[in-house]
Amino acid sequence: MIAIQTGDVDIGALITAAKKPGTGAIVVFDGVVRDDGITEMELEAYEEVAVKELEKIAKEATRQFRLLHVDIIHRVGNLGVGENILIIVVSAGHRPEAYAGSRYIIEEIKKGVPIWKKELTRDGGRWVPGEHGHGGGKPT
Amino acid sequence: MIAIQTGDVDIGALITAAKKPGTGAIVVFDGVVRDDGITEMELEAYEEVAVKELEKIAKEATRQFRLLHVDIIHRVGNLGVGENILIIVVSAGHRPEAYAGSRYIIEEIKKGVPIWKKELTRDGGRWVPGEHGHGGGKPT
Amino acid sequence: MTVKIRFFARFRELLGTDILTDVTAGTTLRSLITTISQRNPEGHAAIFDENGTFHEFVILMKNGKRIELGDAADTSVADGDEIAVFPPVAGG
Amino acid sequence: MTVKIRFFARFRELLGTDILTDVTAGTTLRSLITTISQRNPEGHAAIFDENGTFHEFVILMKNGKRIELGDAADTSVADGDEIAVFPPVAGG
Repeated sequence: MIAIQTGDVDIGALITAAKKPGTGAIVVFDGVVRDDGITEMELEAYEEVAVKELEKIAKEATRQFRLLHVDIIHRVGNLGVGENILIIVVSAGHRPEAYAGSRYIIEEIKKGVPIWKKELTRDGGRWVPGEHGHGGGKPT
Repeated sequence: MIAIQTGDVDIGALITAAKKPGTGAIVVFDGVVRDDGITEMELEAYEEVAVKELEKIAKEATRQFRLLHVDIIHRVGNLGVGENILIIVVSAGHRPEAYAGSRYIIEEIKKGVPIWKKELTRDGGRWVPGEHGHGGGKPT
Repeated sequence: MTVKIRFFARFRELLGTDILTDVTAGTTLRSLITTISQRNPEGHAAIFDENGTFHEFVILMKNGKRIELGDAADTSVADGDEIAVFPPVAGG
Repeated sequence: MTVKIRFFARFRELLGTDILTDVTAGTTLRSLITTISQRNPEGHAAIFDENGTFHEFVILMKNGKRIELGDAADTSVADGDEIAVFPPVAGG
């Protein structure tokens, strides 16, 4: 499942569904809203393009790390402290591929998927600067 | 929660409980019984020592990677294909620490915690050889 | 002919989004964005420097495909095109 | 005086586990394990080579603390001790 959505997901159910034949290791990454003195996080995506980019990343990760299953769910909208922002579930035969595949996916998302975050505070808000100078379809 | 037990756990609930103040990233490792032509996996532990070793590993991982929360649940007994063997949940402020801490814990478990696995097949069974020549309390 | 311009994040806050605008044949991506962004000086300044050159961090897409900033003056827009203009991404 | 010997995994299958045995003062870890393992030649062969030396992969513990194989002949056991003997670990 590759999705950009406002709602949360049941990670336990995703893990169960990720147990494809041959699975020996599952790695889940869950990015959550950190309480950096903020009241809320506002997330925005160029949805059609972002979904296509996530699909491309999932496909490339599957190929490179021989993954057996990939889920990427990125949430948008307003999220409170502690809420899930991004959930990545990957399964593989063995743990090195599962860890490496999971890490590859998050790094590629940070680099090139058109999603933005704004930290809302009592005094206003601040758009989180990207970790990479560029981005949007093409890693630089 | 550090435990060696026969029963399964609710990973979703563990993730929720792992969201300690300051958490920005949670990484879950779930090792499952792979369908390598086996009917079941039989797991055995030197329980008192294994729990102490797991506690030591969790403590060292927390220190080294500034983790905010660690769960390690290793199951024993007879497990079918696809069942969870080992669940590691770690939370950290940022993803590099979460991934590195999770990976550190699984590698240390493989090295030195007195737990053994036997693959049961229709023709009998085979004790899984350790990945490390030695082990049991002291990584070599 | 009509094109749609989508701004995101800070650019959206300053300039709005999903802006449908009529353009004449031969309009370039660069002139289109310049014109639209001039509706709000702060929006224009967010995207262009004082010489009217794109800030190097700005990202452009036409119909979901990346267009290099240097090509924007040579890229024409056509009826039904969707143009996206946004700052560096920060998902995850 | 009584000690408890715990074998694990393949050693357990061959020799049993949680074996309570009476020992005389001065009994060493090595002689204790040799004696107990001789109850089953296959069990003995799993732990010792043909010269009666521990296979290098064998792991010994006394009361939860690792004892190096080379020290087993100089380590005496005392009443209430728990001795563990096992093959390389394979958890995870």
